[in-house]
Formats: sequence, structure tokens, C-alpha cells
Amino acid sequence: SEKATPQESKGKLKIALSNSFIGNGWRVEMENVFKAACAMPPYKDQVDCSVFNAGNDVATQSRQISNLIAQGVDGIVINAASTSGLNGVVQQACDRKIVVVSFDNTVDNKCGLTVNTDQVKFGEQLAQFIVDQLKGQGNVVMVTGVAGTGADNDRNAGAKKVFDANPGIKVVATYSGSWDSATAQRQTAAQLPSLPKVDGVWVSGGTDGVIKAFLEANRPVPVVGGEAENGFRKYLAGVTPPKVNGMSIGQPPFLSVISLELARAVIKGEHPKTSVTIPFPMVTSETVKVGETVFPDLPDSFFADFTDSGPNATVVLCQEAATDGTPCPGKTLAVKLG
Amino acid sequence: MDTYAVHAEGVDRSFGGVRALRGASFAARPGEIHALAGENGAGKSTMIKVLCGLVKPDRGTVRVTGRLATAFQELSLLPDLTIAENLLLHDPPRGRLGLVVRRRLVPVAKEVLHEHGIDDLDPRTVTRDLSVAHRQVVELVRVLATRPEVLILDEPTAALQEQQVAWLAEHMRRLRAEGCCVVFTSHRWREIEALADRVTVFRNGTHVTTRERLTESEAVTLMSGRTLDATYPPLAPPGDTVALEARVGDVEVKLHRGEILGIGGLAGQGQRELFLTLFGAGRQKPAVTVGGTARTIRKPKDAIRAGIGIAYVPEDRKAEGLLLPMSVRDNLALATLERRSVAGFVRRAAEHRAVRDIVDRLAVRTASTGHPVGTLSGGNQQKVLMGRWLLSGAEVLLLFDVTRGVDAATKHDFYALVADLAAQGRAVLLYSSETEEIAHLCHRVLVMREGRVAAELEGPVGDAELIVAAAMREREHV
Amino acid sequence: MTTLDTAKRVLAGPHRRVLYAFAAAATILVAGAVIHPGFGSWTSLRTMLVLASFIGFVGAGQMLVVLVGGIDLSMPWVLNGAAIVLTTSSLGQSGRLPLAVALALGVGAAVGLANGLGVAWLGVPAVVMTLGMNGVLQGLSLGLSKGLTCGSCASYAPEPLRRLVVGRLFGVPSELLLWAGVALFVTVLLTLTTFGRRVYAVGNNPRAAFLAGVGVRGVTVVLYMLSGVFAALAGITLVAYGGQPSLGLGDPYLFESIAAVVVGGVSILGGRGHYVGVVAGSVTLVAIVTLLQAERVPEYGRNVIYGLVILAILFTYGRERADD
Amino acid sequence: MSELRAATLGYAVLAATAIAYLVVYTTSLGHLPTPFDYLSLLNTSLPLVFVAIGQSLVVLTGGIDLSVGGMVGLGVAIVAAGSTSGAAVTAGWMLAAVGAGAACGAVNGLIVAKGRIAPILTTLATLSVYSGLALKVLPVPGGEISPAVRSVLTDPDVPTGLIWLGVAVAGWLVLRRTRFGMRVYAVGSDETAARAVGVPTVWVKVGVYALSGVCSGLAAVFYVSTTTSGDPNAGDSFILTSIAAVVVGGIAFAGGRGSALGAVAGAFALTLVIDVLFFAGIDPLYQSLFQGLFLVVAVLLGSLVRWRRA
Ligand SMILES: Nc1ncnc2c1ncn2[C@@H]1O[C@H](COP(=O)(O)OP(=O)(O)OP(=O)(O)O)[C@@H](O)[C@H]1O
Ligand SMILES: Nc1ncnc2c1ncn2[C@@H]1O[C@H](COP(=O)(O)OP(=O)(O)OP(=O)(O)O)[C@@H](O)[C@H]1O
Ligand SMILES: O[C@@H]1[C@@H](O)[C@H](O)OC[C@H]1O
Ligand SMILES: [Mg+2]
Ligand SMILES: [Mg+2]
Repeated sequence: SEKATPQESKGKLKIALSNSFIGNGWRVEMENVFKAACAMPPYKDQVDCSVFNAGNDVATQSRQISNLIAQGVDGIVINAASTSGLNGVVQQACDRKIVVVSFDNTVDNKCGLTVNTDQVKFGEQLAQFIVDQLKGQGNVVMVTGVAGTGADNDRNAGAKKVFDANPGIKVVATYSGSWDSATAQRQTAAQLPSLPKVDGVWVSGGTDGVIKAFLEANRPVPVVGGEAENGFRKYLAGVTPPKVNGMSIGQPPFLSVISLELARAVIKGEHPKTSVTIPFPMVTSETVKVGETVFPDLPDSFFADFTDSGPNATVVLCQEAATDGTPCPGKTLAVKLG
Repeated sequence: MDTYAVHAEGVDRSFGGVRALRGASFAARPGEIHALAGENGAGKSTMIKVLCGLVKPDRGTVRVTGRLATAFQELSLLPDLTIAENLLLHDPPRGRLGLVVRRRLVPVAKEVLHEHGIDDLDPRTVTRDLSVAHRQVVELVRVLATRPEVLILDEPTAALQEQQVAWLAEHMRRLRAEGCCVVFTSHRWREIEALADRVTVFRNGTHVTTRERLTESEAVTLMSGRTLDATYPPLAPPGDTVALEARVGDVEVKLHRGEILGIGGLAGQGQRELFLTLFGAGRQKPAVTVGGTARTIRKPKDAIRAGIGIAYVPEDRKAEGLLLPMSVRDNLALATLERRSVAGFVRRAAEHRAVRDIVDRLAVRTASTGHPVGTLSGGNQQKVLMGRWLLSGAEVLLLFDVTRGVDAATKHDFYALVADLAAQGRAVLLYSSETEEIAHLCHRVLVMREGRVAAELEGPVGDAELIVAAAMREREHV
Repeated sequence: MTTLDTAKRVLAGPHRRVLYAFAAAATILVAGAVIHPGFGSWTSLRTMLVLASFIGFVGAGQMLVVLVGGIDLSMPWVLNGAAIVLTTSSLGQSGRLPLAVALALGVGAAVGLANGLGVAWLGVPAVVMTLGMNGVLQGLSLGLSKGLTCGSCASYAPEPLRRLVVGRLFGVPSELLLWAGVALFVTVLLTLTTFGRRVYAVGNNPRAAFLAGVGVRGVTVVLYMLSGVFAALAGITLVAYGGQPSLGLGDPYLFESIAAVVVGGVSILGGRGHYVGVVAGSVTLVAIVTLLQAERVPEYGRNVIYGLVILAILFTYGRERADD
Repeated sequence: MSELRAATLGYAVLAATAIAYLVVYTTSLGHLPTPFDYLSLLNTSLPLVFVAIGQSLVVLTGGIDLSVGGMVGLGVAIVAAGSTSGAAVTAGWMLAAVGAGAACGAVNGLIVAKGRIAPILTTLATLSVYSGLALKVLPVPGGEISPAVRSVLTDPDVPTGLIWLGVAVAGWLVLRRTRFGMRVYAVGSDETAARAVGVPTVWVKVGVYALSGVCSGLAAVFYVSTTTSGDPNAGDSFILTSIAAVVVGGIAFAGGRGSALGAVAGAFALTLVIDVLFFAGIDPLYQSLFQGLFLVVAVLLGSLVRWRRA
């Protein structure tokens, strides 16, 4: 792009991460891997990174992005407080030829690019797993995320579609756990006494909290389809008893790193201006592996899917990057944009 | 058809359990000044609120003929608004589009004040910053300016000085001459006698009588069912031990045991500040010698504990004295809780005994010491407030205008109580907006003017005029 | 005196609102048990009571400041800050628990002290002081814990603390016994001590209380401190319950603490109310939400009905004096 | 008291914040703020400006309105849900949003004035109700308004926003010069006294809460216009920020004293603080710490000044 040349002559690109809130471990990890990536080659030499949090207030996030525009950054990476609330300011960034990439909770405005997993499929797949395990018969509870956000709506829609298609499945309760284990636990505890036998739980986030509530109420833990909290996976692996039958799909925190790469590549003209959808990492009680997809020494709130693996991995990160934001030793970071 | 300008018949009105009016009637004619008299709690104010529609009667009929204006007992000026805004709230000067022309407010208000003979008030003053007397004056101008055909004034003179009373009387008479019906209430018989064409007496929420001529003692009997002997009690001679000695600004106070020292002067000459300061609630924190020991009094707690103990009884018992929803017991015990407690716990039995004792001694009329003090009659509330300080054993009593708005019988009891307390050796500092009281009830009088002592008179002075004269030297009207 | 008279007297007396508060709680619970089988079971009640206890703790603090006509908007982050302090200082080790609990409560007390000094000595309106303080604490908590990325922030509550919720004494969760203890403490403090008398005096008429020798400022400061301590206690028990702190932990408790206080019959204008009412208020709030969720009312409907029920309760006994 | 004096605190705080902004901005970027900065500041501030005016009116009567969060959310939901087609339709839905605000506000006012339930409790309960309605109207964030509407209300390149700010300020000044305006202050100063001198306190209160609803509706309109679409939770952040704006604007919580112009200044100051912190390079994690201090210090300064004057 036109802007890249003078910037390059000065040395580095300026790319900023604008996050809405840090209300849970996922966001923290997402920022950590971003910071770690920025401290690793090639970003270390090419990009000047900065990070901003707006505390879930659209007006604040909007001000911060305006100020980033004033600062003359080259790219802005956004996890948005509202799907729509930033459309105006994003448009202004686009008008000034700034590359805008939003991820996780993306921005509607078509002038920006997005990086995400397929959130509808996320919901569908967890629901399908539960249906399959129950052989199409049983009572299911849905624990949803932060109401009114894009990711929550898409996941719920996906799940509903699957459950509705199976007449033997009865959704006996739906309530929000706000993607937070403590909240999910409190809400579940409040619900359980008045619920009939529960055969399956579908959780959009805060999964370990939901399981703890079942255990505390002395109820058998049903089949669980949930997020990638380390605590949940400890139950799947049987690291913390009892061993739970379930599937864990995580929204990968490294979406921020992919967004960083997309922004960089687009500015440099190395990648077309197109959005990126990545597959989401998934494990079940059968496939979960200690030290690789679950970490007994790390806290429950840690998101265990901090990295991708396998030959087709989008990006491979080390554990320190996720826990402390420190760069992985002696490595050049390679991100496959698919 | 009668010729009454206001007419209420068979009015009932209760507040919660309190029956303020029971089948009460009241009527007044155009072209007369009609006084409404009665003890505290007799229902005068309630009748007035019923007449002007502020309180809806539970039963009974009310009729008012003509444009009505009312000045209420609790001042109804808006404290954050200026004098001008208060005067012109309903009919501000307006320009095109009907919008208020704010810069015209002040000149128009000045004009209104001037028409009523008031030239020394700046209409831009926020009324919160005015003295009570001045607020009352503004309130009266506000109602007078509406050119009423029926004018009702509830205790308009309670906060006024002699000159201001005269000023008001002049306006009331002028209105009467113009055919207006003027109704007012007062606890000062002198005023009723001087102004009223007819008097209506209320007792316990009902109409007792309406007459053209009534003597004070007849009236008191009708109002309270009691006959009172001489208004002021005889005074025992004061002692010569100094109970309290202090210098507050330019005022030196030396108060002896057994002495009642009057503080006189026009309202707002620094008397209130003097009282509050001595009690630790003023701006200055002076050194005070109480019962021989010197103390710096920074807060009321210090005053209560200082030497032989200081007590302060304010004029406004509802705002500064009592906790109306709390029980008689709690109110009495509040200032001395720690004396009847172990490790922070109230010793209930001891408290009960102490409280019972005071209640009996002062003959407080209450069904139980557990009743909220707000349900008591005004006089009994006053007794509770005095009782709090008797319970504290304070030997120095600062009594600030405590008879304001108090009915004749209660005042009478109060005078006897004060004289008795002094006779027992307590020292009393007394301020009253009713100069008569200071003239008769004090061993000695300090007349204050602009924060200084303008004169010291030996008492009992007897003639209030002497005190007024001392206060007025070099001063003009209002 | 007949029973009817007694009943009338109590209903007219100062305890009227407390009775209403219990009636409201009972009504919702009974309605729930009728509408939804299982709602009235002991397991269900026990869970609701445990959840109500968290509201009960913040409600205790909120009530104390409301009694003197104040309000504490700093609750969410006092609660959260205390939770973070507890985990970072205990590091999951039982041996460090006493110290950690003391520290967490100390944080609550210190913040409450600052609030109280600001309100009583500097004359900052309570809304402003405590709202500002909430921001200050949020900033400090996020900043110092780097948004909870610090390793020690992710520790669990030490085992003995977690037993508070799981453990049972005579079939009753210890958490509920703790709540009962708090209720007893607050009630005794307010009704049997000289301090309690002074609190009501200040709440009814601060000027008159001052002139009767009450240390109005001192009383106010102590109440804000207690409010901080109770918010911290809520934070501690919530960590005990969930095992770990999270950043949104305190958010729901701001409005719930206020709601519990008024549904419990405490006058928002100050001077009137009892903690037993707040206990009932906390249970009522939890019962409403639980019932609405059990009935699978959608999110929007839950909000609407919750608001309407609170309004209805306010209409029955939360009105200001109806004198004229 | 003149409007100017009544709003002194707000202006002073705004001036101080603006100076701080200019200093940190120029040191950070080496040049003065550009029209872009002023314009985006203006446009992002407008919704809060409107809510703050409404909140001021309520606080001036001695009340408080927590339900602004729900009313803004509902307004945003209505505009966003309705406005998928042309400008005329959008304008219609915008009117509907303002109307809904007025209705919600009037309900608040009736409950407060007729039902005699304390304002903080009334609006706490209705907050829940109105937020629920917003979720019903717009369960999922979305909607899109036509660029034509945006260019009239908050054009990102032309300061059309200034016109609306002018309209808001003028609206306040006119209101202040009506008898209703005087009565608002009368009710806030002493409600019993106001009733006694014949001010129809019930209707003044209903009017004030309804106006607060109207302001919330307008805020919703400008919110949707700057962000170009809607979110049912959009109102939440306005609850505390509008109260903060009123506080910084020097309006007394007891009622009866202050001016909405102060709150307008306060709204801008609060928005500017975010920018000051940004360019001062303060870790955003500490942001609320400074915002909290800002609030308390602003009020403390205000009372210090008042002390000295007294
Ligand atoms: N708003 C109210 N609420 C409760 N009780 C009231 C109210 N107004 C009046 N009362 C009670 O009604 C009775 C009559 O009061 P009212 O004010 O009419 O007496 P009053 O004759 O004007 O007395 P005063 O001479 O002291 O002014 C009193 O017992 C009083 O306490
Ligand atoms: N502070 C207090 N609060 C509540 N009850 C108290 C308190 N102090 C003492 N009590 C006891 O409560 C009981 C009921 O109070 P109540 O005032 O009705 O008693 P009472 O015998 O009617 O009083 P009295 O003798 O003054 O008529 C009394 O026996 C009293 O001793
Ligand atoms: O996508 C979600 C993310 O936004 C939230 O912060 O944490 C849980 C994730 O599922
Ligand atoms: Mg009266
Ligand atoms: Mg008795």
C-alpha cells in the first residue's frame, strides 16, 4: 500500500491492539500471546506494537481508536466491545487507509477485515456431540455467554439448530454464565435443585464452574460440551476426579496473533485484503493429552488451547507466551494464514 | 348564603393515629382581622392547610371566596432561590414567546419590595443566606404582593422584631380597610388583643368559641382548661460562684451559679453564634472556664463533658434537638449513653429507671417511654428535650429562644421550670426573641448589637422597652 | 389485649417493614414451590440460601451506610480487590490462610476508612466518593495484577476456606452459619449497644445528634469501614465458593446490595431498618431469579419481571411517608 | 444565580482537562490536535452530553435517574431494529425512540411523584424493565442506518454535530427561561415549600423525568448515528458516566443548585480524560484509577472554592 513505503524507511510498522475488556483468563492470554509475538522475529524487527483496553465501554474504545488514528498507526487489531458500536470510527480508520482487523468479537463494518473461527459451527459441533453421546434422547441445559455479543448469538444459534432438529432432546434450562466460571457456577447452583435429571450440558464458557456446581450438589456430571478452560480439560483427562465425558472446543486466544500477521501482511502487500477463518482446536475425553492440551500445574482459568499443533498448525506458541507474555525461546514465528 | 370569606364546617383530619381536627369549624368575614388561637397541637395550622387546600380533610366542607394567599408556619421560601425568584415564581416578567426575562427579575422584585416599604434587602440574595426574621419578611411580602382578598398568616410574628411586627400590623390593617379577610394565629396575646376584631379558640382539634372580646386569662382557660397565676415566677437570688466564664469574640460572659443571664438585642446580632460557640458548635473554638476548670471546647461532646457540664437547648427542636421517629427513651438517653453502659452495651434496666425518673419528674405526658417522640404534643416534646439535659446533670444551661411558637400554658410551665432550676443552683444563659421574657426572667441582661455587648442591665428589668431602647440606639427600622 | 390488637400494633410499629420483607420472601418461595416442583425442596432452599448469603454480606455493609443516609458504590471492586488479595497472599496454602483473610479484610477496612474520611471529613457526597473509590480500586486491581496475569493471582482458595461452602455442620453449610453469625453481630451492634443508638440518631437527624454530643463523623467513618469489611467478606466467601477470583466478580453485587436493603424494609433515607429484614430481602432476590430461570423465562422477560416485582414490593411497603 | 456562575466548576474542570490534553497531545505527536481530533471528540461525546442534560434536570429536583441506561438501550434498539431501509424510515424510528424515552421517563416520574417511591429505587427497578425491553426489541446487535442520516447528525468530516450541540445548549437555556424551568429549581430546593406555594410538584417531577427520557432517546439517536448501528446493552455505561458528568458539572446532589451547562462541560471533560490518559502513555489498566481520582478531586476542588467564598 502507499503508506507502507515511508513507514518502512523509518523502520517499523505501527500496529495497535484495542481490546474491550479483560474480564476473564481468555482475554489475558490473548493479550499475552500478542505481546509475546511482538517480541519475536519477524515482528520484533518489523512492528511497533501497543496494547489498549477499554473496559467494555464502547465510547472509551471508540476514543482510543480515534487517538490511534491521530497517532498515525498503520494497522489496528480489535476485539470489540460491541459488534456495531465501533462501525463509525472503524470507517474513519479505513478512510485513512489504516488496516483494521477485528477478531473474536468482530466489528460489522465491511471495510475492515476479520479473523475468527466459525462461531455458528462452534455451537453446532458441541451440540452435535452431546446429541450423539445421548443417542438423541435426554434433557439438556444450555449455559450461554455474554448476552448481546456476536460470538454468543452465533454459538447459541448453532446449538439451537441442532437441538431443535432432535425431537428426543429436551432443553430444560437456558441461562447465562457470562463466559465466567464463577458466574456460571453460581447460576448453575441456583438452577440445579429445580431441574429434573440432566443428561447433557452445553456451555459457551465457564465450563469448569458448571461442573463444580454439579459436584457440589451431589449430582452426577452429565455429558459436557464446553470451552477450552484448563479446569474443564482436567476433568476430561481425569486429572481432577471425576473423569467427565465431554468435548472441548476453544476459541483460540492466538486469534490476536493471526490478526497481527494479517494486518502486517496486508500493509506490506504480502496478502490480499481478505478475511481469514481458521479451524478451531477441539479435543474430547478420548483425545485430550496431558502436557499438550491440558496442564495439571496451571490454573483452571487458563485456556488450554493457547497454541495450535500438528502439521497444519496455524501458529505454534510456547506456554510462557500464554502465561507471561514472554517470547518463545529462539524462534521465528511463522503464521499460516491458510 | 352567609357572608363569610372563608368557611369550614365539621372538618375531620387525622395523620396516622393523630386526630388533628375533629369536627372543627371556622369562619371569617371579609373586612375583618380574625385571630385563631389555641395551644400547641390544637389544630390551627392543620385548619389553615385545609382552608387553602394543601391538606385534604377526611370529612367536612370548606369554602373560600376570593383570591387567597397564605403564609405558612414552616416558612415556604425556597432556600436556593433568590429573593427575586421567590417573589416572582408564579408571575415572572416575560418577554416575547412568553419566556422569562431573567434580567428583569431583579428590578421588578426591587419594585415589589419597595412598594411594601422594604428597601434594605438585595433581591439577588439567596434566601438561605438570610436571617430568619428577614426570611419571614420576604415570605410576607410574597403573600402581600399577590393582592389577596383572603389573607391567612400562620404565626407570622414568631420570628419578627417589634418594628417588623408593627410593619406587618400596618399592612394587615390596610388590607382590612380594603375589605380583605385577614386570618392569623399567634401565641402572643398582646398581638391578638391589638389586632384582632374577633378571636376563635381551638382546643384538641375542635372549635371552642368565637368572640369579639376575650381577656388573656379567659383565653388561656378556654385553650388549656387551666387557670394560670402570675405569668412570671419570682426569682431566687443568684449565687456568687462563677459557673462559666468565656470570651467569644468581643463578648465576655461571666455566668454564676443560680443566675439567669439574659442575652437581648435585635435578632441576628450574633446571639446564636455566641450560644453555639459556647457549646462547641460554632466557628470559633474558645477557651471556656466551666466550674473552675479551663477547657477548649471543640465540639458539643466536649461541652457536655466539660467540668460541671454544659447543655444547649435550641429554638428549633425538630431540626436541632429531637429525633422524631425515635422513642422518648432513646431521645432522653442519647447525650449520656455511656454513663449507663458496660463495654459499649446499653444497660437497659438502668436506662429504663433513669428515663422513667425524668419522665415522672417533668410530668411528660406519654403512653410509654417506647413511643416515638414525634407523636407527643409540642410542650411534651420540649420537656423531653429539657429532660435530656437534666439527665446529663449539666449545671450550665444554654437556652436559645426555646419558647418560640410555644403556647401560653406551656410557656408558663417553662418559666417556672427555669426559675426552679436556677434556684437549685444551675446557671442559665437565656436568649429569647420575645423581649418580655428576658425582661422578667433574668437576673441580668446583656444587650447585643453587631456582635458586641451594647449594654448591660440589672434585672429583672421588668420593662421590655428598656431593653429594646438599648438595642435600638443608633439603629433604624428593619 | 386481643391478638388482633397486637397484630395491628406490630403492623403499625417500627417492625412493620421487617414483617413485610419476610412476607415477601415467603410469598415468592411458596409461589415457587407451587409453580415449580422441586423448588421448595431442602436442597433447593439450601442452595438459594448460600447464594443469598453473598448478597447478605454486601447487604449488611450497604445497610449500615444507608442507615445514616449514605451509600456505598465502591462495593464491586472492594469485593473483587479483597478476593484478589486473598488468593495472591494465600497462594493456596492453608498455613497462610489466616494472614490472607486478615489482609483481605484489612483492605476492605482501609478502603472503607478512606470512603468514610472523604464523606465525613472532606464533605464529598457519598455517591461521588464511593464511585470514585470504585474506579481507583478497579484501576489498582487491574494494574497491579496486570489484568490477573500474575501467577499468584491464579491460585486457588486454600482448602479450609473452600470447606466453608462445602462443609456441613449438622447438615447446614458452614457458609450459612457464618451468615447467621454476621446477622447476629449486626443486629446486636445496632440494637444493644450505645454505638447502635448513635447510628440511628445520626440517620434520623445528624444535626440533632451532633448537638446531643454524638460524634457524627466518627460514627460515619466506622460504618463505612464496616461496609468495606463486609464487602471484603463477600469477596472472600465468593472465592471460597468458586475457588478463584475473576474480574467481573463484584459487578452484580452493587445493585443487588441496594435492592436487598430496600426490599428488606430499610428506608433509603436513613434512620430506619433492621438487618433481619435485609436477610429476607436477600432471599427474596435470589428466589425471584431462580424461579424465573426455572420457568425458562427468556432473558428479556427475566429483566422485565424482576424489575416489576421489585416495583410491586416497593409499592407495598417501600413508600415514603404518606402524610400529606 | 447566573448560568455562568452556576456552571463554574464544570467549565473550570473542562478547561483544566483541555489544557492537559493539548499538552500531552502535542508532546506526544509533535503537533496540535487536528480537526479530525476535535470532530471525533465532539461526535463521541454527544450521546453523553444529552444523557447528562437529562440527568441534570432530575438531579436538580433532588432525584437521580439510574434508568437512563435502560432508556438509552431501548432507544438504540428501536432505531437499530427499525432502520434497515431509507432515511425517512430511519427518521421515523428515531422519533419513535425519543417518544419511547419520553414514555419511560414519564412512568418514572409518575412512580416517583405519585407513588412516592424514592427516585433511586424507582429507577433501579425500571432500569431492569427497560433493559429487558431493549433486549426484546433487538436481541442481537445489528441494524444499519443510512449514510444520509449520519451526515445530517454526526458527519465525521463536517462539524454537523456542533449544530446539535448548539441546539441542546439552546434548549436548556430556553427551558431555564420558562416558568417550568424556575419550578424545577423550586422543587429541588424544598419540595414541601414548593408545594405549599402552589408549585404543581407532581407535574414538575413527571415533566423532569419525561425530559430525562427524551434526552436518553436523543442520546440513543446520536449513539446510533456515530456508531452507525445498535446494541441493546449500549446504555449501560451511561448510568455512572452521566452521574459523573453531573457531579463534575457542579450540580448539587441535594437539588436546587447548578446548571445543566456544567454537566455538558463535565461530559466533555470526562471524555477528554480518556484522551489525556492515552497520550500520557498511561497503562490503560490503570485508567479507572485516574478517572476515579479525577472525579473525587474535581468535587473536592469545587467544595474548597465554596468554602473560601463562604
Ligand atoms: N404532617 C403531620 N403528620 C403527623 N402529625 C401531624 C402533621 N401535621 C400535624 N400533625 C399533628 O396534628 C396535631 C395538630 O397540629 P397543628 O400543627 O395543626 O397544631 P397547631 O395548632 O398549629 O400547633 P402550633 O401552635 O404548635 O403550631 C398535632 O398533634 C400535630 O403533631
Ligand atoms: N432501648 C430499648 N429498646 C427496646 N426495649 C427496651 C429498651 N429499654 C428497655 N426496654 C424494655 O422493653 C420493654 C417494653 O418497652 P415499653 O416502653 O413499652 O415499656 P413500658 O413499661 O410501657 O414503659 P413505661 O414504663 O415508660 O410506660 C420495657 O420493659 C423496657 O424495659
Ligand atoms: O470468545 C470468548 C471471548 O470473547 C471471551 O473473552 O472468553 C471466552 C471466549 O469464548
Ligand atoms: Mg401551627
Ligand atoms: Mg407503658
